[in-house]
Amino acid sequence: MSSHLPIVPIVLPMIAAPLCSLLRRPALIWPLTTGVGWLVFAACAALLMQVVESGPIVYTMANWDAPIGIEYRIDLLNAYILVLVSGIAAVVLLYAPQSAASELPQDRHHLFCAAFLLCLTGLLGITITGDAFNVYVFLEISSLASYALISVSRDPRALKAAYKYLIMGTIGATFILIAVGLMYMMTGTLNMADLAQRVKMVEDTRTILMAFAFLSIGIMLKIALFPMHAWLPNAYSYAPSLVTAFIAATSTKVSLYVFLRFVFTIFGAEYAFDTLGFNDVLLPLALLGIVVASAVAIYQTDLKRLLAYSSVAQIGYIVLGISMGTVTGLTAGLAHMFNHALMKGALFLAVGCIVLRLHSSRLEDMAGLGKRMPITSFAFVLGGLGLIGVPLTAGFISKWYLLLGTLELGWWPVTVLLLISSLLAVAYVWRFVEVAYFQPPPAEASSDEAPLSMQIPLWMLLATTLYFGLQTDVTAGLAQRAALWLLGGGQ
Amino acid sequence: MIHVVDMTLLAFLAIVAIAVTRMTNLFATSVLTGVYSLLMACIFTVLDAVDVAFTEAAVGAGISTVLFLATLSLTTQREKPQRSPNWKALCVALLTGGALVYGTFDMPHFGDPQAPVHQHVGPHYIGVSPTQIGVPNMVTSVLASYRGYDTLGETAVIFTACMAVLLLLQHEKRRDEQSTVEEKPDKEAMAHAMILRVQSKFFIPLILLFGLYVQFHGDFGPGGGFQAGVIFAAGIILYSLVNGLDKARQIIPPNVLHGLVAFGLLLYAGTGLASLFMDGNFLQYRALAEEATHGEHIGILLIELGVGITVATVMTSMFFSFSGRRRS
Amino acid sequence: MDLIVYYASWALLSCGAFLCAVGGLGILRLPDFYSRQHAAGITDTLGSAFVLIGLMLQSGFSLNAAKLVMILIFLILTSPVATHAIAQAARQSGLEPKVVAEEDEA
Amino acid sequence: MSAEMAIAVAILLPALGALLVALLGQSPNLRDCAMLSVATATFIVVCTLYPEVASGGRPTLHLLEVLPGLDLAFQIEPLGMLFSLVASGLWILTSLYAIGYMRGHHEENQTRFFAFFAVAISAALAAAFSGNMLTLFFSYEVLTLSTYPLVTHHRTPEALRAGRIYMGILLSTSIGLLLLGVLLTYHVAGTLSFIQGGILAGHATPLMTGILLFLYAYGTGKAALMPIHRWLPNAMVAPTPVSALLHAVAVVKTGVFTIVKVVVYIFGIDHLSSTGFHIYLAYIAGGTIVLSSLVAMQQDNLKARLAYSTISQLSYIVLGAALANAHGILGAGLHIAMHAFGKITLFFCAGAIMVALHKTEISDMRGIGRQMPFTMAAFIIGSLSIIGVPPLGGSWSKWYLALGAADTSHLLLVGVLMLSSLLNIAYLLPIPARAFFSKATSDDGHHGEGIHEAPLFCLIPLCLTALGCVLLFFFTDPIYQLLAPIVQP
Repeated sequence: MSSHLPIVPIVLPMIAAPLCSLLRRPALIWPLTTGVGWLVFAACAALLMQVVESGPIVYTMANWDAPIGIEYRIDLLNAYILVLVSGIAAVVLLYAPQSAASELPQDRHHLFCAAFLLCLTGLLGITITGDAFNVYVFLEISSLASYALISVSRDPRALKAAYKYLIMGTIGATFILIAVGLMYMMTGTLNMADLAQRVKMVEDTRTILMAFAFLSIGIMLKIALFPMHAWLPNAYSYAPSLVTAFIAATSTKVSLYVFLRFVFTIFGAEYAFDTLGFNDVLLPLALLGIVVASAVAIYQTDLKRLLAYSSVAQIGYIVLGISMGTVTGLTAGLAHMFNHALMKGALFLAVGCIVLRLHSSRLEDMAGLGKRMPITSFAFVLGGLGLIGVPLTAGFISKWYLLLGTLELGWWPVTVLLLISSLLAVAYVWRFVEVAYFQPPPAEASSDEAPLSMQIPLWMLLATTLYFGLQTDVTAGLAQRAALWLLGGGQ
Repeated sequence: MIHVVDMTLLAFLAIVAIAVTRMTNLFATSVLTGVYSLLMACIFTVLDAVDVAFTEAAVGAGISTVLFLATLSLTTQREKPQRSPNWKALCVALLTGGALVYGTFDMPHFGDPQAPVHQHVGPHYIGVSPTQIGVPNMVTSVLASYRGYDTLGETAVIFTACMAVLLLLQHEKRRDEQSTVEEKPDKEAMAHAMILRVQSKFFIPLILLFGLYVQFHGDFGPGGGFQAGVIFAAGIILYSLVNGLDKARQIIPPNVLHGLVAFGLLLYAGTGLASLFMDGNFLQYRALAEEATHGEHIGILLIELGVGITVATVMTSMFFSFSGRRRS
Repeated sequence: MDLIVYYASWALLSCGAFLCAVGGLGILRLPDFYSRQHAAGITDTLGSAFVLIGLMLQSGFSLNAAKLVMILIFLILTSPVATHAIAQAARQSGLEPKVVAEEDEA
Repeated sequence: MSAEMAIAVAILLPALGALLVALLGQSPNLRDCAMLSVATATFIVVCTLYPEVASGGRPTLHLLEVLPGLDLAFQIEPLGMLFSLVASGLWILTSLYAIGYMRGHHEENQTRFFAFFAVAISAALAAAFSGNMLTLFFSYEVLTLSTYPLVTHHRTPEALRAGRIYMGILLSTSIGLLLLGVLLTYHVAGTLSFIQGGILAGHATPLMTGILLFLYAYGTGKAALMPIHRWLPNAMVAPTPVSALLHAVAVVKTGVFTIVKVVVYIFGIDHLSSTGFHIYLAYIAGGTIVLSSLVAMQQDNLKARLAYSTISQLSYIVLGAALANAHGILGAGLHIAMHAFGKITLFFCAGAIMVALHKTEISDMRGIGRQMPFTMAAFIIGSLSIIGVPPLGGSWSKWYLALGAADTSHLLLVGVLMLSSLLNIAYLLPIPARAFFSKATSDDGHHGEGIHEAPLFCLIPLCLTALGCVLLFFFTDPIYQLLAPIVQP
């Protein structure tokens, strides 16, 4: 049976989702959902270990061999993302019941759970598959589910935000579909490994060029790379907290993975970077994103929004790492994907705890929070330090590689810009510290910490960010191996 | 000669598309999108993609339009007037279109037998599938077996859409149900429309029968779960349009409906798992029976049924949700 | 015989096409909703019927002809009902027939 | 206890102490006892390391690999040994003093205060023991973060403003410049380990070395070179034990220690002196010495004056490092210890005056010598040590610094040292002079005549540190012997 392990992360939540919609009773569905989340995480971790030990795993659907049928191809890169996504989901699910009870209407929990599981299915399905069209199918599942998850919030603005996300996301997905179609047109195959070989033969055609263009623009929309980030701040701000935590930590990361997968293993770094000079497009966008979004984040009055803009900036870091096209740069990008997911997840969970008690995520309502919710506030500050890239947090590790990468290439101005952006990060994290610790709490406020069931997942994520700040075999080590492998053409 | 048909259809398509963008009356726009879908279905038919044409006609021209109209009854019929033309959107659209056209320059000619599409996996499907799968309709064998996993994904997409709609709409509907203690006479139901009722009485069984035919004939001719599901849903929707939502709900209670929504997906995934327990890979129907093609038959039948149930019930419950809101 | 059938079918097709065109023109030119419905009715019934019969003659005694017969029956059953439903919906939503012109003449 | 264990224990003990303090927060007596015993234990553990280091051993502890090829590693060499002895030794006294001060002054949130205090010591020890630049950088940042709550202890708007400046300058310099320097070093040399003779020789061009030198000098905001010294006077709003910690024990010493350590073990004094850039740094340090001494003379607030004095004294150490010769480095190393004892004495005195008489301005301190004779006597000893008058410890370090300056043939630097000694006299000695020889002003006569010293907990530590200043003069040789190996080629 263990040879069928690869399908567990997809099929398990996919089956659990309809069951959730049938069971309806919160007392039943939350344990079910959470249990599934952890099982999936365990399966993904087992897969990663298997990949690390004995190389890529291939699983053919219905036993039809690759270009004829669909296959899973799990290598270091996607095993790494699988663990990330499922891990975040598992932790967020521990947190979810309490948070959902306060932020969602009672009678929709079963639908919410189903949507959550489907979103997870979609994200994992995108990551695990070795088939280009299959990526699109699962992209649709995850996108649809995330629109629903965002819009379910009690905040009426969430609907509009979800709608905007839906429009942008659909354009992005359609572009990806067009690209896949064009590639199929030119190669006659949808299997990624097969595509990688056959694209080489026709790569100087205009059709493939357009496929590349549609693909990259579609994915840029999905990863919210500046200036295509317009949907992100609203979506993150108005969604229920646990949804924000989950989506912020995983969804853009998976899109980034798709980006890496297509650019590096299908088109090949040589075509994308040397022939097309794609990094010349990515680099300025990444840098602009880093600086502008960080600066905008400083002026936000809503904590969720602040973090959302910070996410745009952090995505800039990741893309910057990718645009370097060197091992160090890619390592930085991959490590930052991982680390940022953990940090942002933790931060949004902390915000969720705050929202639970304050019913608001506006900064002005958080005066004296350091006194009222000392543990949560401290957790937020710790996460914020990670965003800044203070040593001993995971954020430092990725920033270290990023800076080292720029130095290796002799990109002095970029190095300086990155350091300046770190200072901008200090500024926006400081906004919270300022309000929470240096303003007196309102007179009627009592100290009221979030319940333990929310604190524990929050601290689990935080502990991992601190752990991965010291123990980098898993993040940086694996990222480096994956980077080497990607630059080697991914074969 | 065929080019004349192509050109005419495409020209109509373009005209309709432009009309859709120019129109400010949303009602007309909805109807025009239906026309657009119908034209698309025609084009698909010309391209010999009958299965797709089927779906497009049923979903695009049929149910989507009904859903659009149901939505319109919740909102206004007129678009908000826009002060200045949206140049940004125009630029994006032109750029995208230009890029697409530019991309076609190096594409193999339409219908070129030397095109990679016709050289790589295509011939394999055509050559081997009748013996390997044992199903005459190659579209079905690709859809249900070779790429059955994609279809599972698509079924999940439909299921997800249903969850999304319910998440958004169900709450209001319930409140509404609690507030209406006694059955109000249903104005919208055209209950007094005798002619309609008689006609629908005559047609609905036919539609449902046709749905079943499409469902189970998918192996041999155009059709299958998606098409059948939509046709089935169209029948139910027609019934509730004529006889009122409450009557329709009596016939298909929401609980049963939601149960079936979930059941369709579970049936599909369950078939996949069953083959796992019969020592095959996931979705390997060949393992379901002694003989490979027999197993494929069983598997395809089951998963098509799963797809059909999901599609039909999802469409129905979406319609119920929208119309349920309209009354509040 | 073949020739007769051939010409008959073309005649029917042309008739049908003409009626469809008239119907289209009527939809454009007639003054109000209900009268336009009237024009549309021509297209739906006689126009399409002529075309279908013409096509039947073209295809001879075959499965296709049977299908065309089915379509014809279907059309005859549905299009009046559809027209009826539309008109009734219009009536229900309060659209009054335009009768001013008649009064002017009278 | 093996040396490795001892290193780990020495770093972990204060951290555990912090936890213990936090847990025992309910009963102040128990808490303070725990803290004192942890402090003493830490000092003893650090002392056990001394014989091995003195005999030329280099105990090493590799914790874990933070980045591939970069460990979190500790290695004790003489400079770190000296710094750790000073830091852990003075921690005991500072704790004693802090207990007296905080209780005497009825401060709030004492538990938080002591806990972060202990964390800061832990970070300072980690910095002292660090075996590579990465570890040092980590400890440096932890120290910044852990002292922040101490600086803003009072939570007054003024304290918060100071905290903002403190954090702003220290974080931005360390992230903006120091991190860049570290990265560049790693990029150029391929390693960050502290190795006798430096790691840059043969890897970095002279220009690169020069750039790196300034990145390190200004990246280490804690060394308070002008013009990034502003955080230090601002941080004076903190309770006095914090000032003592900041200016004598942990924070600023970590800054200058970093610079000295970087010069010796990253640049290598031979490599650095061959580039010629070190002299520019030496002049900047010299300029800081003179300027801040001049500013110090203008200050009426005692703690502010001491703060500017600290800035000036820190630059002595930077100057010694920047001279990049044997005497300069030795002088710098010695001055870390000497200035620590001298300045902590002065701050203790300032705090004692505040606790006993509630006076902060120098102009109000006429005649207090009669009320607080022990305190003011200690103040005189501390001042003289800082000025560099024999037989007090400070004279030795100044002597070596002057020798070092003379070796470079930049006589202007010798002149700067002489001038600054004069300035030291001008801004330090008037205080005790006023205290002993002026009449008390009439308006605060309510204290009456007679002895009115601070609590014993305050008085004893300051007497001990004053005594330390004297003893250091006579027992300089062990320190000299300890440090000598680091400048041997």
